Amino acid sequence: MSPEPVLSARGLVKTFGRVIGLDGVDLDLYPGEVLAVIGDNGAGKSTLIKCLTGALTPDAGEIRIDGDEVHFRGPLDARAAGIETVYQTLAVAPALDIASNLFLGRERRRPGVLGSVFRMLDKKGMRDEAATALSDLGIGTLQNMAQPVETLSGGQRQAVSVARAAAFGSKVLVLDEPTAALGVRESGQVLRMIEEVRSRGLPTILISHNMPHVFEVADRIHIQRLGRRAGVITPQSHTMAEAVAIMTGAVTLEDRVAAVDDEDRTGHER
Amino acid sequence: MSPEPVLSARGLVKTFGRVIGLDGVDLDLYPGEVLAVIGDNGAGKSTLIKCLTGALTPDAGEIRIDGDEVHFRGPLDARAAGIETVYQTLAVAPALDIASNLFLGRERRRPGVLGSVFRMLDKKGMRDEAATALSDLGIGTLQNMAQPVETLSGGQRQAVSVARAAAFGSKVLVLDEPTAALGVRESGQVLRMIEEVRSRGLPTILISHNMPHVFEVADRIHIQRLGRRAGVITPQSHTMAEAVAIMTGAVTLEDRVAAVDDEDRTGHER
Amino acid sequence: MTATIQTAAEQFALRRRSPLQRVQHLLHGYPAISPLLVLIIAFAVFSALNPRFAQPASLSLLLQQVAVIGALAVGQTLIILTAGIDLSVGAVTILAMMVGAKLAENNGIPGVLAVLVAIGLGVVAGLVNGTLVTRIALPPFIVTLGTLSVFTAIGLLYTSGQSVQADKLPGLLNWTGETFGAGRWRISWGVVIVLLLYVGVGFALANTAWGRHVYAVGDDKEAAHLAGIRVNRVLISVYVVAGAIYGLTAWILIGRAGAASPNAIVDANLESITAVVIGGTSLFGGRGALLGTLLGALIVGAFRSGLSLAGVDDQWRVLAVGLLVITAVAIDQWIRRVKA
Amino acid sequence: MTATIQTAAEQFALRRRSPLQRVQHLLHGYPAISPLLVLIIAFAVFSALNPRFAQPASLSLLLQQVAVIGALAVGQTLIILTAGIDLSVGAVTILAMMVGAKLAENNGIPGVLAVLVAIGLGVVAGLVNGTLVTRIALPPFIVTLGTLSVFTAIGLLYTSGQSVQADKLPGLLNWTGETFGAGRWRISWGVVIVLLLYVGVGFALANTAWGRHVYAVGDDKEAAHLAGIRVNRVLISVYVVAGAIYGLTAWILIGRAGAASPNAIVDANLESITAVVIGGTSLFGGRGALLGTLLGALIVGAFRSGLSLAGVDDQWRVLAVGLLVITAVAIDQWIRRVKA
Amino acid sequence: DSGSGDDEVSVSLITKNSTNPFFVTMQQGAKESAKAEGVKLTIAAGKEDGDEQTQVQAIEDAIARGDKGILITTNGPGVNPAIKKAREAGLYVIALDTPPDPPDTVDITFATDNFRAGELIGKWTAAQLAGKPATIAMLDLFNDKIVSVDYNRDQGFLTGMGIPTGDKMKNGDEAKSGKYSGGTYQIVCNEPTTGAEDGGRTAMERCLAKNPAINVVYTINEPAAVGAHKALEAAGVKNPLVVSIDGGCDGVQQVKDGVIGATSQQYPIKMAQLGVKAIKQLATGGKKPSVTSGKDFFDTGVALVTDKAATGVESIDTTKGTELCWGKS
Ligand SMILES: Nc1ncnc2c1ncn2[C@@H]1O[C@H](COP(=O)(O)OP(=O)(O)OP(=O)(O)O)[C@@H](O)[C@H]1O
Ligand SMILES: Nc1ncnc2c1ncn2[C@@H]1O[C@H](COP(=O)(O)OP(=O)(O)OP(=O)(O)O)[C@@H](O)[C@H]1O
Ligand SMILES: [Mg+2]
Ligand SMILES: [Mg+2]
Repeated sequence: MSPEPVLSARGLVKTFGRVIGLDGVDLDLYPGEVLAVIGDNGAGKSTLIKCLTGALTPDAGEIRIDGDEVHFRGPLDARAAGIETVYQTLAVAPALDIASNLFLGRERRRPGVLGSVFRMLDKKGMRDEAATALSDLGIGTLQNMAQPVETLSGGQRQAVSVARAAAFGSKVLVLDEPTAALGVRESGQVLRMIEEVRSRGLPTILISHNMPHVFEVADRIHIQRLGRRAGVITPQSHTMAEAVAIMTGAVTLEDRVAAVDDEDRTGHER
Repeated sequence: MSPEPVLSARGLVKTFGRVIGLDGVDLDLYPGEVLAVIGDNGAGKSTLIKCLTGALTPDAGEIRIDGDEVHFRGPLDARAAGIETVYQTLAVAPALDIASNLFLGRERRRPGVLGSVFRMLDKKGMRDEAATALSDLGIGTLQNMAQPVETLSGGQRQAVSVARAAAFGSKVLVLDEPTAALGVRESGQVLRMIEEVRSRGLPTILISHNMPHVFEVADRIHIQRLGRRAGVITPQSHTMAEAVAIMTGAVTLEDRVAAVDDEDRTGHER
Repeated sequence: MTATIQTAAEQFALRRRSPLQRVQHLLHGYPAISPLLVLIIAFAVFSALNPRFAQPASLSLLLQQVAVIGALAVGQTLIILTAGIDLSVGAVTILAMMVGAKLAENNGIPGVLAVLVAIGLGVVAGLVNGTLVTRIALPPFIVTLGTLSVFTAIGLLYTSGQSVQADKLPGLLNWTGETFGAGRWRISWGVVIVLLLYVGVGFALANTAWGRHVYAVGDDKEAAHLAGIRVNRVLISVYVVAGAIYGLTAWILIGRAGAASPNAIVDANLESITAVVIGGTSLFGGRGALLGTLLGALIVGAFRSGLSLAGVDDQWRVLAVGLLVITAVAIDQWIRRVKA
Repeated sequence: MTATIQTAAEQFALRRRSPLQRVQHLLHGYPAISPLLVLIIAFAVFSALNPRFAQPASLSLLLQQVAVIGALAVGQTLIILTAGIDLSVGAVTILAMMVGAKLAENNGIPGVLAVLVAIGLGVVAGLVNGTLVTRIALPPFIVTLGTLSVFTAIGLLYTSGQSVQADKLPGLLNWTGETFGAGRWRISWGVVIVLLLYVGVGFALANTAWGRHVYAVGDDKEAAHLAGIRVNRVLISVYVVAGAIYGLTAWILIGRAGAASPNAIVDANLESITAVVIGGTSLFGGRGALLGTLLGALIVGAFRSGLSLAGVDDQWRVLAVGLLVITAVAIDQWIRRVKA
Repeated sequence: DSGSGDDEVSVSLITKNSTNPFFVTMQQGAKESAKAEGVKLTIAAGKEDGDEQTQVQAIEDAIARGDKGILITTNGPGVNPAIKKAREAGLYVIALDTPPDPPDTVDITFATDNFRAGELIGKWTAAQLAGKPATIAMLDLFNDKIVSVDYNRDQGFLTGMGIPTGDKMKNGDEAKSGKYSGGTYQIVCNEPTTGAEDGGRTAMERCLAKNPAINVVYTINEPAAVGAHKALEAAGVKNPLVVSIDGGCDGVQQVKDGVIGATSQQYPIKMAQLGVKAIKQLATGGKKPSVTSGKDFFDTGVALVTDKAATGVESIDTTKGTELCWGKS
């Protein structure tokens, strides 16, 4: 019942000048699970996953992958360790087209001498694959694959970012509000994608403000509040209303001791 | 039953090179109503409201306010006509602080000579009011009001933008996915705000992908599909599932003739 | 977060601070201090090398030497804050100066009128630049590169390269070069005007709606437009104000040089931009402050004249100034990059 | 949207097109055409003014005149694409050229070695610039402003301002200035090298992962970082490649000038940046193409030569070039701004 | 009393720029003679030709430093007020190379007359042409700046050719064709070179494009002449008369090699040495130097260097020219 966590963090602290982003946060991600992170705006969710994925360096605390401590010097290190992330800011290059963005940093080369000697990109191949990846997410309104990303609608842009992570995730998938700008159908598609990833045994961290979505796919829910972890619950142990109450500080987890039925698994609530 | 629309558009067309954004769209907004605009990603919702609020100039079609044709040369013209907009891209100046952004273009001056002769800004006054406006929206996590907007979390940033529109709307309020990045509590607050605005008699256009939100506050729902209006429904006439089906093209409005019970009001479905 | 609980973040904030980090942290709180610190270090070093450097007489001179570039850098700061760049600073200043001076020499117009003509020409030049930038939506680099040539050529054609000596000019035009004593200091009226310029424009940038709009436009033009700012009007106003400042600087330059000479300032472009950038204003617009520009101008001036007083030869001085500029900005960056 | 229905947008697309709009629309499809069009117009006008202009002999010379700035502009384009700017182009080129030439003159090193030394020095200079930009996170403007002074001073101190005449140099160093005939054209080897440079770097920018990364870094550095691009490595590679190109250009310059002289290419910074910007590359990074730079360099060269051949007087020419630069870019903007 | 802190006499040398070999040579000459005389020398320079502001600052720095005297090649009349201030502060100011306008701005000038230097090559050219029609290319210094060397040399050359000039301070306003002392002339072009090889080449190419029959090339200095020669060679133009000014050691060699027909030699090292000596003398109680009789400055001389002596124009050959080049003695 208690396998080794794939990714675990202890006592993460991150401050920005006088603003406190994270205030000693622990997190564990077990194999094959979907861990949702919820919390008010500014609760530190994005800061937390940025620290986990190398985009920020925490001021204090440690991060372990498969039990070994790691020190990411940048997102590339995390990616090399198999962590694929969709950031809330999307991290797309606005002037580049969709295919270039999807394959950014992992471009595919032509076969033969053209690729090995001249290092020529396989543009057509990448464009075709990008089209497939996007239509897999249900984005059917894209009329022109050579459009620069800056001319896309908000949701289309987000879809590009999600498709990138979905296509390349190898160990852990981290999604920071991946459906915020997506339509009903497209959101549904992303949730399907997450479930599909779980069925392949890959664990996912999902940040979302959409409680129905969270309760639909999450195995466990990490509640972030004012830079700290307010507790970890499951969709079975708590209702949406209770989750929101904890999130907003209306109740604390200790108030409802009985509910924390997976306490033994996560180990150390405060 | 059929008052003069506050804002109406006929046959709006907008193309971007070879990409078609709007393909002959009509829209009517009646006094005191909340009109939701829904549609898939890339359906042209943002393009539609950008045309209505002067951010884009339509290639063809006409826009009327209180029955008079208008030609906005920029967002300022629309604003002068009383239309206050929250754009999907938020339109905040990242390096400026929260108060400056809230009052951007409508700065408040000090009383007395300092204001009239030296045109000095009432910084403290603006900062205090900004703090009030944000806490009205339920954003309580802002620790430092002098933070530049670029250091805010995604949701906090959106809240600044919504607070700005809420504070200044005088005739029409246009909100493009105002709750996309907001937390549960903050979203609820925005919905309350919309209802409060309606109770003051001001009409609102609300774009959202969140069907429960839409069905909670909308009086009528404009469904946008592939750059055209697929139809107008009401929360009473159709269910969420039906709305989504129309949106995604699974059914067309004509398939369910009986449902369009406010046909006479909007006048001209196709 | 709360005062009572000792949070992990508070614990973190308390430990792990070397003395150096403490200094860095302190300075971070007051961004303007960091170029000031660089300036102070420079002063200390140079007066150690040659004690004359720190004497009021030398410092008075330093102020006068820096005044002209300092004034031009005010206009340049405004334009750079809007994410523009002005390569025509020098050309506009020279044109305004030469036309004003020639009119005074040949047509005998009074000094006040000559100054007004200079400022007026600056305004016209600014209007030309601003109109091209806004109406035709050309990049400021191209616009001012073009007008640099155009204004230079007009100036040369108008004056045939001839300068006008002070004695042929009305007294008022030379007044900016006159000095008054304050203790052992000798301050020129030109320096006073420049300082007033900094106070005035600095106030407008920091405390008026116009100032906010300048920052907003430079920060994100599209967002400013959507937020309902008249972007083009703001841009034109900036170019016009900058032009007026260049016209005013022409007057200061006459007093300083004791003549109106078409060769009076070379490199005004690069030097004014340098002052702005060393002062911490971003070339991408929207970030920076006028005080930084003043300090930036002083830093470069102090380096130049400090090395000269130390008897360093020209070529070595060029080398040293290059190194110092990099070092100065590196220190500044280090302070800005403080963590926690 | 669908082929069968005639939508409102399709109706719109069909009507309302004046012939002028049709041209604009056509050109919009091929962005590189627009500077090309400007160039063609310039050619038409100038050969109408003086038929000699369009003759192969004159055009061959034009290519040779543009070669050096054209080559430097390749490096400058790379750097500007990453949202940087290089003020040290000229200084690096001169330093590389003088050291290579002096070593050949005084120590008798063979020509190949001298060329390699020049390229090597360019690489070192690029490494210095790149390291300062990435490791200390200084703005490229400041870094290259500093190294401009440093490299210039080193060059002057090393050479004492003396030039090296062609006859004291190994033949290979002069080879770039030698020409071969192709019909009535006379092409120098230097021009060939420059064209190859455009082909090679243009290919790398458009067709390799490195090229994509250069664009991505210039477009949005933070996003590129988050997307897992080694931003610093890309930046350093760009400065190093640019440096190598400057070193290579030193060789071309020797052949062209017939001497290695520390006074050469005085305006290299402004002229190379001008070629890049006229070629349509954004100074804010991430947008542009190398082909545009080539056309930009040719446009400026054609203006200068064309006006000279048309017999326009010296100072009027300065004025005309200014106006033409603005006009050229205005036409380009007009084409880009096409609606529908 | 300035500089009382030490007994060492200190002097500033302020040149127009420090990239032109002419001024670099002058700086070296001054350094050597300062060492010999035991004078402390500080070298400064404008950033480029015409840069007055930097020179003004250098003068002010010299005053502040407590120098005894200043040697300056002024970039223009804009530095006159600063010179006046320096003299009021008790510094002895010597102008080198270029007499300031008006000449009494400084204590004394050690210079060659650029106009006269131009005149010499003009006369030589006219004599060489021996009545043939002259098709002339004028390769000047700048077109976006007006500086005195530029027009003095240019107008001097034309005067030497016997071509009537318009405004003596303006290049290119003379009649484009007419009669010179020997026959008819045509001026094809005035092109800027920035005084360097690459600029000289481009300028010459442009002139040749206008008229390939050019047979007289005036160049502002020898590097420009080298570039012009390259262009002429590439265009296959045979035996044009290329004339220049400076007489640097490279330049004399180029005369010997036939690249340049004749050049007017000037003596920057001599100027610098004389200047340093004069100030040292003055500071140690010696007497002031005086001007060459009949001139308002001390003429350090100018000599025409050519291996094709022309009757009626005094000249020295390249062997002698190499001995004297730039006034090394
Ligand atoms: N670079 C920064 N500089 C200063 N403060 C920052 C910075 N980044 C984040 N913060 C602050 O840290 C806190 C947490 O931000 P974070 O982005 O992690 O919130 P979040 O939980 O992701 O919120 P949201 O749901 O709105 O995205 C906020 O108060 C924010 O203002
Ligand atoms: N500036 C532009 N250039 C080119 N195409 C554009 C531009 N702006 C929008 N489009 C295209 O127009 C279509 C409609 O975009 P719009 O932003 O209106 O969609 P939306 O309905 O708001 O979608 P979302 O729900 O994702 O925000 C999209 O296909 C988009 O790619
Ligand atoms: Mg977030
Ligand atoms: Mg949208």
